Amino acid sequence: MATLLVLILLLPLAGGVVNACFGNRLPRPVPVFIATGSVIGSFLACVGSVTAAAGDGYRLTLFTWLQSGNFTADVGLLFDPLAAVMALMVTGVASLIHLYAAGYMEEDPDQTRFFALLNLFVFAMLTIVLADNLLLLFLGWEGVGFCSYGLIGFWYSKKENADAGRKAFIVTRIGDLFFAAALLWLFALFGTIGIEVINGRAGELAGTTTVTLLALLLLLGACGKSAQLPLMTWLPDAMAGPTPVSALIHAATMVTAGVYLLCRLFPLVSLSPLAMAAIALVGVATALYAATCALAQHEIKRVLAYSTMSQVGYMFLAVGLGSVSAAMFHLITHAFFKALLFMTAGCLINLAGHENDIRRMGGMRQRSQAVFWLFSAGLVCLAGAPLTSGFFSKDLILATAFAKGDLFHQGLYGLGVLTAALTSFYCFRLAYLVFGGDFRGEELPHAPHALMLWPLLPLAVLGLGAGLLNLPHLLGGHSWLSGWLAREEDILHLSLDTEYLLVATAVGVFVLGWLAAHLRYRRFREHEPRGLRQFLLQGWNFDALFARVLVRPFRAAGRFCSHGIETGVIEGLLAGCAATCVSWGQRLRTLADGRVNHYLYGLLWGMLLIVGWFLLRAVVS
Amino acid sequence: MTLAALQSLLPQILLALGSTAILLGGAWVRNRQLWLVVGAVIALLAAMTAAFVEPSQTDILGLYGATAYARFCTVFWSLTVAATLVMSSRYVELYRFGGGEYASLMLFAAAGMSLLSAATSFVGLFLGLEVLTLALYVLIAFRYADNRGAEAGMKYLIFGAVATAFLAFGIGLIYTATGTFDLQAAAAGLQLDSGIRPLGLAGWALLLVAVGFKISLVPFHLWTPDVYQGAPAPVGGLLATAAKGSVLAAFLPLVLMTGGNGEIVRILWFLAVITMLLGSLAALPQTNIKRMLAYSSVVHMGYLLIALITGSDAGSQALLFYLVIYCFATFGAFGIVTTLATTTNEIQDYDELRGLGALYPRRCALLAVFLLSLAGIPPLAGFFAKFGLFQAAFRAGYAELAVIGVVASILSVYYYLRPLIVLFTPEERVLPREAAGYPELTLLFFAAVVLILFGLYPAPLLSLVSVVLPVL
Amino acid sequence: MIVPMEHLLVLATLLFVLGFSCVLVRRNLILILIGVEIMINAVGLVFIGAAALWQQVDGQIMVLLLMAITAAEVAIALALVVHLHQRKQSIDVGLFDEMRG
Amino acid sequence: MLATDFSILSLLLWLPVAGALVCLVTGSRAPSVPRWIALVTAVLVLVGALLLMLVHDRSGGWMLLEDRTWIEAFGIRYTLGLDGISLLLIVLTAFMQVMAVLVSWRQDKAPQVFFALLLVLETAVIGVLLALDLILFYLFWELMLIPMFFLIGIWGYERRFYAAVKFFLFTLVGSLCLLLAVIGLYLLHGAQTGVYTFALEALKQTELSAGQELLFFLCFMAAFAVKVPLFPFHSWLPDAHAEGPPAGSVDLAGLLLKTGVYGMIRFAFPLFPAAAQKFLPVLAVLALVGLFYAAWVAFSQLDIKRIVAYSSISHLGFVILGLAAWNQIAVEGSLLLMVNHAITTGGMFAAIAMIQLRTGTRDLNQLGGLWKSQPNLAAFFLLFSMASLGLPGLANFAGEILILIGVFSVKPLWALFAVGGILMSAVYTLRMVQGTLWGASCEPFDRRDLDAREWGILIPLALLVVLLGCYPQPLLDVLREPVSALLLTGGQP
Repeated sequence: MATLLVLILLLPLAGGVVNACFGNRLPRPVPVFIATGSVIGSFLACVGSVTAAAGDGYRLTLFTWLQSGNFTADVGLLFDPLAAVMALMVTGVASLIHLYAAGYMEEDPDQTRFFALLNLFVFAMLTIVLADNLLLLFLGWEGVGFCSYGLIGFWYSKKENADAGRKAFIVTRIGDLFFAAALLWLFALFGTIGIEVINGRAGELAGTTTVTLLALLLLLGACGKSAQLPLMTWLPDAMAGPTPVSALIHAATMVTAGVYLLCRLFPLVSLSPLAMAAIALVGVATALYAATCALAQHEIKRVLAYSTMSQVGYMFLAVGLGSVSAAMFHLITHAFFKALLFMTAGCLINLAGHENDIRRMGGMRQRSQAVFWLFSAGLVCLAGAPLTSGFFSKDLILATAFAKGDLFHQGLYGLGVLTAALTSFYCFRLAYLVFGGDFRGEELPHAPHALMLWPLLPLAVLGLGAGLLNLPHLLGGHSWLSGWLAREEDILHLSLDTEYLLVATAVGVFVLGWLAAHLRYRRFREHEPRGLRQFLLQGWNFDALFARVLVRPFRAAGRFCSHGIETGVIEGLLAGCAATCVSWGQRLRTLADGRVNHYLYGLLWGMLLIVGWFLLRAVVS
Repeated sequence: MTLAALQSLLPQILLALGSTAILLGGAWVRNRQLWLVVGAVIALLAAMTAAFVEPSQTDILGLYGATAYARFCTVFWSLTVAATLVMSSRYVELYRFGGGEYASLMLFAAAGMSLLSAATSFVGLFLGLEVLTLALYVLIAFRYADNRGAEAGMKYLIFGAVATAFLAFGIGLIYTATGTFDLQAAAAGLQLDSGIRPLGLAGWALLLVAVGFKISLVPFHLWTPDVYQGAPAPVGGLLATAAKGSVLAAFLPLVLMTGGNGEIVRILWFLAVITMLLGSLAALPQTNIKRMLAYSSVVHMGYLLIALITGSDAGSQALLFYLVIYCFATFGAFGIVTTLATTTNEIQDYDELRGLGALYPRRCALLAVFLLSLAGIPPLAGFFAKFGLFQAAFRAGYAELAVIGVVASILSVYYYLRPLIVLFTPEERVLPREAAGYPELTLLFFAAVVLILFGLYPAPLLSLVSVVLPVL
Repeated sequence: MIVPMEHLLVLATLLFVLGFSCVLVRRNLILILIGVEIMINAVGLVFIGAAALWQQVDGQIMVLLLMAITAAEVAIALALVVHLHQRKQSIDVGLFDEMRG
Repeated sequence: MLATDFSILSLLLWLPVAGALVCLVTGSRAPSVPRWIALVTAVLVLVGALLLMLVHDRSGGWMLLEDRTWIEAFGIRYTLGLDGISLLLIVLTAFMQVMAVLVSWRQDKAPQVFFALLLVLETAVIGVLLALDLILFYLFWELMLIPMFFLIGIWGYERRFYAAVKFFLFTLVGSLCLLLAVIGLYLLHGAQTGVYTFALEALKQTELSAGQELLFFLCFMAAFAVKVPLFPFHSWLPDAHAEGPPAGSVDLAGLLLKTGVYGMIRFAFPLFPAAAQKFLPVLAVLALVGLFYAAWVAFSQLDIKRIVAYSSISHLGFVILGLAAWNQIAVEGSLLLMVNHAITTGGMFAAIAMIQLRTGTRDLNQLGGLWKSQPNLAAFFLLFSMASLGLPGLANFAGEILILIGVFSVKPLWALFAVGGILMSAVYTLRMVQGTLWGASCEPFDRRDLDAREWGILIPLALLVVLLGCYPQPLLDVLREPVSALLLTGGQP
């Protein structure tokens, strides 16, 4: 079992390292085989070892990474039900995306770099999932950040792409700082950074401010990676990366790492009601914010990016409501249908002749039936069409909020429903704009590789059917996921009336959104983005705000330090000292003007000085 | 004058007679190299006599002493003169010096220096100093085809004459106050709390002025850069090393004998401070290596005053050690300038030095050793010299002088490093290569090796110096 | 001693100062040298007086020595005067200021 | 404690000087010989150091000690001692020296002198790391200046005179303060006990008043802070880096800066524990200010060598912060970060030298898109950059996190500020990577990727960067006992 577990991690790492070091020397398809094979191998290892995770889970310590004083950080794995679910999802989705990428990147001259980074990403992501201590988790945490940086800026010759990568790295790193601070604090409190020990001893902190602060720090850390308010501006820009990257990193896995972190440390986080409320609030606010932004986007991938942000907001809401299984449920279903959506979007972009803008699409159904059906499958899941997985997972979260009963949670529920309506609206807007009417662009289609279609099928099936994982009692399910995660308390026990009411609301908002989109976008109308539309398109102008509030002062501080202090004060001081010395020297030089007479005056003054001094002393004494 | 006294004065007599003999011989045989060699051999002989022939009496007519200290000084100055003569072998050909006269005057100067350091009475001191000065008047103006040589000679002459008058007046006043020429007695007379004390002090004041001129303390230093610049490079080397050193060596027992007289120490303290600081500042903007070395010699005299002020054994030891190391380094630096001289002129300005590093890598490396030693950078001997000095200053409670010395040596780094960098700056113009003679190079190499060796293991020199300290 | 030492010293000092003033203000080399001679002769006066005061011959010997040395100095100085005159047709020391700084 | 007549330490210490002499003697006739001699010597020293690493025991005391009389008149002895800390730094020195020789392999302007100076520099650094007599230490301390001065001043770029003199003067001012304090301490100790000695162990026993102790400590720190360099005494470093030759930069970053920190922990703290403890907060504040300040300045630079130079200042701020925390974890972290920083920054400078060789510029505005023409070189550059910005799993992170943890347990607020420093390093490092590797392609006149020698330089450095990031435990094991011994002598906060 240990071997299998190690293989989960080791295979993608080895694949990445081999590709990074020797990829360019290997004949063309070999790096792709290595990359894809290693991830599929990892998935198989994951499947093979999943039984070990049942119950308490399985622990494995490989070696000591850092040990100093009373601080120890092992490279150790904790394979518990939560990790197992996540690992399965990550490796599974990653395998499919690798296959897709093999087709997508076929003609790219630099594909070894791509696959090396992608493999390393999978390794880093799995490290987050499996780490048994926070430092190792942090390694993965930063590792995914780096891979995301490298992959967003993969087509580096365009400066914007590289800049988007840098933005993603830096913004997520702001969140990482808070995580790091939490890590330091936790070690100072507990003398260990083992996740299990911390969770086990978290109760000691119950009711203190410390735990609230810790939870808030963790929340901020999670916000960075998961693109939640206020650290969300990087995600739309990150769409500059190749589509498989968007699918894997910025939809299915990395952005959900924040949710995973909060779930992983849930016993700690849940001790603070205040922090829980904050998490829920951040979640729902982001969900609403992103949904509104998605309404106005032009680029297909940006729509999806905002929808991702929005859906992750739901997951945060779930965590904030205290329902780990709801969060994980939505995380998994979302991973399936969002990966599907991104990859079909990639196919659509190819079909539209490498055109991103949905205003230049339309009538895409004529270009490929298969893509139409696959994209629609994803969209209905996202929009929360009844009986799709998205419906169940989203509904579970909203129901949980509703079930809490108090005014605050009712409010959250209300906002959640509003977001759901918006989601449905922009999903169908997308559908109408992409498939409705006639093709509005000029480019010729570029048929997607077969490898870009087949991996989508399982995802579509999973997306539509994953609702079965945690089917509520109402529909004859047994909430399997909650059981597996040992979170029976997450299972809702609502009266039938309430359940029906909630389901009806959900269906109602879905239909409402559809109808609205149908009315508005059945026929394409070009609009100049202005006013509110422009505001939403720019993501509520947060970029400009941050540029003004953070980036500009930062640059100004840099200029101040470098020009003001460094060259002005310090160099100036030094130059001043030097100049003073030299000017004194010059002054002394003028004394020695070559005239003997003047030299003799020097002698005279010296003599007067000495004689005068002696006479003075002689007289005084 | 007894035979024993003559025997005890043998080194000085050798030098003086040798000088005269060469002057005579030079009238018939116009071979420069020959007379240089003869002169160097005589100086060496004198040095060996001083070192190995035990004098039969230590007090000679109450004028001179043949103590270990005096013998050490004689040896060292004679060797310096011998080295200077060897150093000049190419230089005298280049500027067609009268070989006999040159060597003869050098030996004469050596005799003067050796008498000066050996003096036990004011008469002896005066005589030694004048012998030295008279020889230097001529040597400085030796390049008669050169305006600058004449100018330097004139400047030195006027200052020297005035200083002689000051010295003589000072001696006269002290004699009037104490009634003796004996250094020890005169110094003791100063302690008396008598009515003529002001007279004695005034005499000391004038004496200090004269000494200040000879070792070029600020504000009596103004002649130094001009004279060093105009004098022939080997003579400049002698001026900066032995000529100053011998005066200082004569001054050391004098100050010790006053037993740390408060007034003298205080005025010396003041002179040391302004010499170190103003000398360093004045050296900073120099763009002529000989002027820079002149100011450097000014600053180093300031350092040496620190040791003088301490008035302790440790101080004297530090002073002698420093003096020896300083002489090696300064001699070397002037030696390099000597070897770089061309038929038309000496290479002095930094502009002309540019790019010579590639042309003469060895000599420039040696120059680096000398200048870095002067700057007191380990592992060169200059470091231990400074170390001993500061240490002695600390021990005697003059920490402030040590601190000022440190400030001055920080400034000094700039002006020592500047020519070095200039030397190694790449230069497009094609320069004719002037070969240096092997004797000169060997000598310079030897000086550099000495600086490095004493920098790594100064113990032998330290113990030698502690043996020859002046006994009161 | 007929003349009091104090008087002698005052006279000598006056002479010395006069000589030094001559050195300071004159620019003609010959006159400067004359000034130096005056200074040195003032010193000779001090030595003579002191020798009389202390009833010793040492002071007088010193005067002889002083005179001999002065003679040598003057010889060299005059040679230099000739040399300088040859170079610049002048013995104004102010003209010799090629080296400075 | 093992006192031997057979002087392994002296052998190791003087071997480079012997090599330097051979370089000088042989070099004038055959210009290609000196580099081989330098390489062989450097490798021999490295092998020697590694052998010592193998045989060393992990106790806190001196593994090897050599003590001879030297200058009895002043009570100066030739005392060398090796413990875990100095051993580790010597191995680092020897390794970086091999890299420096390789980096400057194509040096064709007076190669014999160049390599001789490099080797003398190595002796000086090893001497600093071994000396236990204060004057001996000072001697080596100053000896470091001369070769470095000439390396910058002769083989540097346009403003080399300015840079070299600035370097020399800055460090000299500091070290003369040190010298004065050493003399003062020596005389005080002599006056108290009658034994005039410069031996470290003896001088530790000197009884000092609080004022004296603080004064001496500050003088010592002046020398070390300039060398580290601690804000605001850092102004010489960027110039020295920017104007110095590649090997000079590698040696500066890899060797010279370390000696400052070493001096603090070997001399300043143990000699004056009480003053040191009082001074720690000041040190921490300076370190923190420097950490941010240097990062901000780095952010505004255009010359990539200057960026790396300022990043060095920033990282060394981290190291000093760790020292200021003065506990086991933080100090171990500091020493580890020092080693890691040397390797990372050495790698950066080596890579920058190769970039400059190909493009003829170090200006961010002119560089760009290097990945296209030189993917391998670019990959190494990226790796070192990532290590430098503290990516976990690569070298610098291990040290940084230990420092943060150690500091947090003493002064949480300092640690929280320092965490912000991690972000700063990301900001300026990514800016540099952005301008160098990505974006529109500049046209290097030499489009060749790495050659065999360059692979030979970068691979070991890269391997170490990864290895020390993933498994730094061996180094920490070496440091454990010496550091705890150090903490005992250095006083308790």
